[in-house]
Amino acid sequence: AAKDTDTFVVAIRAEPSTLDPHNSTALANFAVQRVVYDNLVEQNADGAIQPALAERWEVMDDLTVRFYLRDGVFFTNGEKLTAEDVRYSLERATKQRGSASMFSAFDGEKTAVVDERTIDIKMKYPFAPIYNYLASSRGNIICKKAIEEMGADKYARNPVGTGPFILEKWISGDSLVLKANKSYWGQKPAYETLIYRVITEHANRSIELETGGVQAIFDVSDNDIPRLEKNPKIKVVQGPGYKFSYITMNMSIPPYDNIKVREALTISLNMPAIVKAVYQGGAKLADSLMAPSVFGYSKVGPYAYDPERAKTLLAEAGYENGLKVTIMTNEDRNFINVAEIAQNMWKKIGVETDIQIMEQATLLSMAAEGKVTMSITSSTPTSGDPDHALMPWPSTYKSFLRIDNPKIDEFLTKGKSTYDTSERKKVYAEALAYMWTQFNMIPICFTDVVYATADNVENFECHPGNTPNLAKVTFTQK
Amino acid sequence: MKELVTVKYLKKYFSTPKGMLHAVDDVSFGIERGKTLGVVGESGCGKSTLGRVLLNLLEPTSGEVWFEGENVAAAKGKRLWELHQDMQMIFQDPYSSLNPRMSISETIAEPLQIYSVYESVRELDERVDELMDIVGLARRLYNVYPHELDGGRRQRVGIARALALNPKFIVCDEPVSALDVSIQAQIINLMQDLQEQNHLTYLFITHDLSVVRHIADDVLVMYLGQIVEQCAVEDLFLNQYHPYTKALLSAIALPRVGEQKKRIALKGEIASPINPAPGCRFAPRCMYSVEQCTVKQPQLREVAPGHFVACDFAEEIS
Amino acid sequence: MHRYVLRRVVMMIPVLLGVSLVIFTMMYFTPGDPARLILGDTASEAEVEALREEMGLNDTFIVQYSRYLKKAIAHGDLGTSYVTGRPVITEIVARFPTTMLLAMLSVIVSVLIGIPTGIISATKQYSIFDNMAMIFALLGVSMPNFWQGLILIIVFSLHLGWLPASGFYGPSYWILPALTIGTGTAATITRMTRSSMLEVIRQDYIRTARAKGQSEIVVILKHALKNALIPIITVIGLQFGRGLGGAILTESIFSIPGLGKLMVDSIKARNYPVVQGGVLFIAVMFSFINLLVDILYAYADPRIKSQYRRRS
Amino acid sequence: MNELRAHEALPESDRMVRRKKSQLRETWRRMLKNKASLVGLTIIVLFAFMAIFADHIAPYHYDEQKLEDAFLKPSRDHWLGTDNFGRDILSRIIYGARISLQIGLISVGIGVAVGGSLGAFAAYYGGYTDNAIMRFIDVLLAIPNIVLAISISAALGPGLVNAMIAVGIGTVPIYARVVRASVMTVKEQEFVEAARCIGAKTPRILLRHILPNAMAPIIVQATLGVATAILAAAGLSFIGLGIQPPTPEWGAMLSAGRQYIRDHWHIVTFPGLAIMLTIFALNLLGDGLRDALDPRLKR
Amino acid sequence: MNNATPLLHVKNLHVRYTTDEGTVHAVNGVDLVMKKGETLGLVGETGAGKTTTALSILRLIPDPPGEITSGEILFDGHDLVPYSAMKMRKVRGNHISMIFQDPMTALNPVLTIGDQISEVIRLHDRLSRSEAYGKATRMLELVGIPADRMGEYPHQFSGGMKQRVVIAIALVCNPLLLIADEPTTALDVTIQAQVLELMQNLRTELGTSMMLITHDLGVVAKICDTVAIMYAGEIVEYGTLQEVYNNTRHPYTKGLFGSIPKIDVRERRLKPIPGLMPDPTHLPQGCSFHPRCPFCTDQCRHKKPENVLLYGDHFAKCYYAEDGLQ
Ligand SMILES: Nc1ncnc2c1ncn2[C@@H]1O[C@H](COP(=O)(O)OP(=O)(O)OP(=O)(O)O)[C@@H](O)[C@H]1O
Ligand SMILES: Nc1ncnc2c1ncn2[C@@H]1O[C@H](COP(=O)(O)OP(=O)(O)OP(=O)(O)O)[C@@H](O)[C@H]1O
Ligand SMILES: [Mg+2]
Ligand SMILES: [Mg+2]
Repeated sequence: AAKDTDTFVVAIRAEPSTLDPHNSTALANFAVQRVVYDNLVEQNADGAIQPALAERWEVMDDLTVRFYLRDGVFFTNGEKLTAEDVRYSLERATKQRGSASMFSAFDGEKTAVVDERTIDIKMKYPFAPIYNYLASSRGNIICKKAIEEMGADKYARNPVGTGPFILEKWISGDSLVLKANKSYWGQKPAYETLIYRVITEHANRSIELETGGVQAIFDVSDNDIPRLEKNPKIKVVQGPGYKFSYITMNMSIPPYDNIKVREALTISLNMPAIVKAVYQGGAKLADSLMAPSVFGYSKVGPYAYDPERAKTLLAEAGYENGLKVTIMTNEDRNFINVAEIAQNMWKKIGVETDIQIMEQATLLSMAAEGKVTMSITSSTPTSGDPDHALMPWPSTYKSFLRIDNPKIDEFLTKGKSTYDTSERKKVYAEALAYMWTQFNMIPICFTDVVYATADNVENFECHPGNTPNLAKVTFTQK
Repeated sequence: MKELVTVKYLKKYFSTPKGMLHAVDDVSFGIERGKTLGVVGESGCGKSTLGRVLLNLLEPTSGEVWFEGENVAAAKGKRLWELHQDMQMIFQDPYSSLNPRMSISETIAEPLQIYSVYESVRELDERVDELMDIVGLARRLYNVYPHELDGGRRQRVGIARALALNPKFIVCDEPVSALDVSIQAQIINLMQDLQEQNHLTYLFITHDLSVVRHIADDVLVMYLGQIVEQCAVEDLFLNQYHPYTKALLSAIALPRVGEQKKRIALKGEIASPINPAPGCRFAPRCMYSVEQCTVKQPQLREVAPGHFVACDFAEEIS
Repeated sequence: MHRYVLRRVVMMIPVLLGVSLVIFTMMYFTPGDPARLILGDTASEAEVEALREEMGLNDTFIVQYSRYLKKAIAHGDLGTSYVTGRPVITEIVARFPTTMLLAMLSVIVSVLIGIPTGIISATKQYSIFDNMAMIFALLGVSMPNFWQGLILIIVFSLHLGWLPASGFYGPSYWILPALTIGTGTAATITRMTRSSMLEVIRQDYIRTARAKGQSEIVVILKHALKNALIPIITVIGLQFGRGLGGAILTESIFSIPGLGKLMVDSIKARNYPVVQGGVLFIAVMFSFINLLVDILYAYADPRIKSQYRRRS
Repeated sequence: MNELRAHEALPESDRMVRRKKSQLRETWRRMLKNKASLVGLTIIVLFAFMAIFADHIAPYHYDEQKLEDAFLKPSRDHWLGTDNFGRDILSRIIYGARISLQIGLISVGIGVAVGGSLGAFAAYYGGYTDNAIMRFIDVLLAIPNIVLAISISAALGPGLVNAMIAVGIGTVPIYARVVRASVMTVKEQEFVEAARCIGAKTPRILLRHILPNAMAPIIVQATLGVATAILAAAGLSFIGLGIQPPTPEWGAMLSAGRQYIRDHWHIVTFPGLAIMLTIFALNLLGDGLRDALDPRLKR
Repeated sequence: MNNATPLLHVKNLHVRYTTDEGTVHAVNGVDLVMKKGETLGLVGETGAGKTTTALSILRLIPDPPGEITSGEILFDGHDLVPYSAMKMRKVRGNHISMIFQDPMTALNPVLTIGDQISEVIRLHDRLSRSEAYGKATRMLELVGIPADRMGEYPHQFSGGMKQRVVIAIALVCNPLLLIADEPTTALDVTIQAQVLELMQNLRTELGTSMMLITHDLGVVAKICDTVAIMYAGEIVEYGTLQEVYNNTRHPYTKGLFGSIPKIDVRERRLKPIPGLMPDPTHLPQGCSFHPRCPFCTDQCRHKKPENVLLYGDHFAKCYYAEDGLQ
């Protein structure tokens, strides 16, 4: 790893599985995709939508938005970007398995090219989150010609985008090497080579940064933050993220169908203490059901810690002699820690907890079968849209939560279809306030995104979705 | 005279990766009640195999072993189990033939337990004591384990175990070869005494001709799985017909000054019993061998009354 | 000898079939649905079902297994990774050289440490050196690998700054992981060498060599070592074979893109084709190493060599 | 009638004092002479004692959390400090002995029972049985241990018992081979034939004659195997499988604490030391046993 | 070299092994004299200390546990006991060589026969590799094995042939003294005879003196000039073959003869020595044979008898040796 300012080495947590934006669901993929592809629009660090490949756009009707493309944009294989590429990308997004469910509101068939630089994007129903979704990783614009020539499997490792970097080398399991795109339409990167190294272990990422092996790391471990902050050679870049962690309860089975039990379980946890013990300053106590960085956030909590009342509630619900619950979680260390403390706190109100740790694969399958009674999980709405963030709430969601509340469904449908931003904000504020009273989940925290860089790294964007645009990074000369 | 054991055309082949191993190849003989038949031969000539096949510890490839009117070779399961009460074995190696995890008394009592000879523990104990007395084991050794004993005492344990069921016939597979001379003599004496007292019949395997001479009535000389000479023991020392027997006898060093015999030198060493060549098995080492010997297998024939030899030139040679 | 090698290679076939069957069965009965994992918790049952159908996961065990075998035997095709969509073979081949290198390095480290230490310990039985060496050997065996790896990183990378903490790009990167795996193995080899040497130097032919007037060093190195080597080769072979599939924890601690990590990740991701392909691949390697060990035996021990000659 | 008498006319002790001096005791005596194995034994006994009387000797309960007391350095109140939840590490190690030793013992038990009987059958019956069993063992052997353990524990689901099964099955090939080799040598010995000659049938021969004599290498292997099993279970915990919280298994403690290794060394160091010490002791014990059980070292 | 000095003179040699089970007094004051060109038979039962004596002469006692505690071993007038390891190496294989009991294990299984014979030549004669090889080949032929088998390994040889190779190794440097420790016990009768004959021939040819260790009185009668009978680490009777065999004085020696079944006369019973050899960790007081001795008296129980000189060089360690014990 070269130390000169021509090369920027960052350590990420996991290896991207693919760089085909429509077949990718892993956060790791998005980080690389961010610098390889562009979208029609993009979201700045505050979550505001800004022009990107589209210079401007206008809402034609409830189901149509017209986008005008920037001129003189070329793919890295030399092809010129056309409206057909955009149409192809979006239509493909509605079909491929990694993006279909997210793009289900888009009408790929009807979306039509107006001319070479104009496209009408169609929706199946009024869909307000459209811009956020287009700005998300699944909205990456790919080169139609390239993918048709290569085939999807090859394309996945040889992506052709319009972004500031071009993938040059991919060493399986180890790293991805990217070169600056000399003919990038926007602001060109200040350095030549960008290397993403895969370092799975938290501790190793920070060691690697401290020893100068890399110049920036993603996903700084909570307990490393204080130490890195003290290190004069290192800058910690911390800010609000999209990630929201919570304890789920399966509403379709007793005793969780009883709101008293749910409330008892919720208020018997001293959540501030838990968050402090587990996340050590890397997260903020959840005071709502989605992160503040998500559009439409409003503070509705937190719940007051009240074990006495919890006991009463349990007794009222008929569990005065105690209750046995099973909480299942994946191997995420933080989740396990939360579970262990919760177990301890629940014991004090007479709730015996059995903690079962299983792999994500098993957990998801069991959840789909409705066999998971309680779990700890998180959601990271990378689009920053409330519709995305509240995905587990509607009755169509059949996994961990299994809420079946028509009122919530109604709120969510309304929120989705309200184009007017301030109107929409209001809908969600109302919805969150109602949902908060239902005790359908026990919110834990909003995890910050924490990056750390060498002290000469500037303009490292603190992106809430963990996909900073590294093309903007510059270096101070020493 | 009635024979207690009659062996007819007994064969035992082992199949090995290199071919059929003729360990015992067409052997017939008889042992009279109360007598001892000595079997001598070099290492690997099939002596132990013969002993095992006789007791059907190894299933013979073919042939018959008649014991008191019953073919042991054909006996199976329960019947064979019953027969073993009358036919026992003493093993060559006093170290590996005793289970190191069983005390002396347990070892001796085991056959009695297996055949449920006694109903009460007391009777069993008494019999074990009696057996230990008979073979000359001090009673303080009752709970001792084999590794604490020397070879001679271990062999006594083996003998006591063989005697426990009051057998009529005992195969003694080189019971004294592993012992020092002074101990060897003690054991030989013991075995002779036991034979007299209990009218035992022995098949006594050894490679030591002096021991055969001392203990046996009749003798079989084996070479590569076959009998080459068979006669009364006195006869053998007076008059040998087979060149192998002659060589064997001449190889003995007498513990006496200036009385050494002229040794008959044998070429080479005992050959492999795997897929043996046709003709006389001894021919490659025999100083008298002629072409006929390598082609035709000599049959055992009576060259003098009660004296059988498997050599076509027996008379000429002697 | 050639025929023997050929026969051994042919003998691998049933073992490999067995391996594939065992691992296929195990994967089949492992809970967790790869389709569900790919699509996440927000996907609907219908979407998941469609994907399952597409991946062929809805077929019966027999159908799936025979399809797998047919493809593998007829086209040498072990399927494509669910995660990356690349052929399993490509995935494995990309990782294998690293793993092989790591295994080799750690065996070299352990042999360089283990054999000399073992020899000296044996010849100086009960001396201070022997006692120390045995204590170190025991510590080497007792130390959990991953723990040792972390400590090495902290000491050598962080505090001393001598060696890089992760990656596998060149000799300076190799040292710590090779040491981590190597010390445990070195301990085993030391102990094996010692006991094997102790056994050999009690033999008559060592006494014969001494009775010839041979010096002690030559007696040990020429007469004893070659005889003692046979069980040591077994241990080395076993360790090497294990290194191919088992250095998983070390690989993840040092962020080494090896086969072991791929295996674990694939099991977790229910990436069946990669798990099966990987295990088969490791089994083949393992069998080849066993074969190699047996051939080495023949070189170390003429008795075995002539056995082969006879058998073939 | 017999010559031995002259020499043995020693005072014949009475039968009433039948001393039962077995090989077991002989082995024991030799073990005690070996200082190293004595050290090993002492440590193991100590840990076993901890395991059994954990409730009485542990200063705190293993799950007693005091979040405000997290990450305390070793002190008078907490001899080995506290972990990230403010739990007393010493207490967790003491309770952990229970789990870790249990894992070690039971998974070895599984390995010995399954592998041992496979090996014994293979060796005793030989021929096709042997071939079939040993090819199966080859198959198991060719699958990397950890892959086997991971997939088994994934298949069976989480939990202490399943972790033990997963680790145990991984060791089956080793025991099968050791037992087979051992039974093969023993069954060639003459006393087995002698037993058949005095009418003993197969079960008796196997149980009374072959197995007791084939035990030595198995015992040694098992002692060392307990160590390996503890390590393997710790490895499983390390990748997130295995024991369920808040069970204080040492490997799980190590794995949970490893992110704090730089700032709070005591959280990982002590469980690590506990594992190391146990394995160290088991190895000493195993080596000692091997020497004590080796007949060649007698006389 | 003075003709009057004996080739080997062992004086009052004591060797013990220190083991967990106690101290094994393996050799307790052995005195032995061997003249040049003579063949001495060292006879005794298992555990009598024969091998230990032989190994002490070559200073090859495994140390630990073994240790020469006192005594002198004068070889050609020089005491070997204080020799340095270096000096001793020059003696071994060159002046004194040894053949071990079991030919099956005495050869290194991984080296060729040729290598093993030439090794000793190259150690003691200044010869080139090929010269040494040539000499080794001639030696191999001398013991009756064709030269083309030089490149083979021990396992390709039968027991008798291996023992011949061992003899070849021992004799190839023309040693003054050959110690043969039960060289034929492990062999078959007919092979035994072959090997013994070969040794005897070579010995006379090369003029080597030989110490033949055995427990077979027949073998001794066949090839030895003098005999030493060993019991519990002591030489209890020593003398010419004639004297010891025909004028046996020690009760143990008598017992040995009585134990051997006679081949020419058939006796009804053997007359073995009663009892067993004493435990070498707890030797009895007085004469170590007294517990088994039919002539034992009080004197025997308490005080060790000294050597009694009988006719010529014939000694016996028995109070009643002169009386003839009738
Ligand atoms: N179970 C077996 N399988 C294969 N070959 C065997 C078996 N038992 C014996 N043999 C072979 O049969 C031949 C005869 O063996 P046996 O043990 O009967 O000889 P022996 O005369 O008793 O020899 P020794 O004097 O050495 O005891 C030998 O070549 C031996 O290798
Ligand atoms: N390395 C050793 N350690 C301990 N004791 C030993 C050792 N070698 C020999 N002894 C003991 O020393 C005594 C004499 O042994 P030695 O080998 O000299 O007897 P031997 O006369 O050669 O017997 P054999 O006829 O069995 O070869 C025996 O009691 C023996 O157990
Ligand atoms: Mg035999
Ligand atoms: Mg000896």
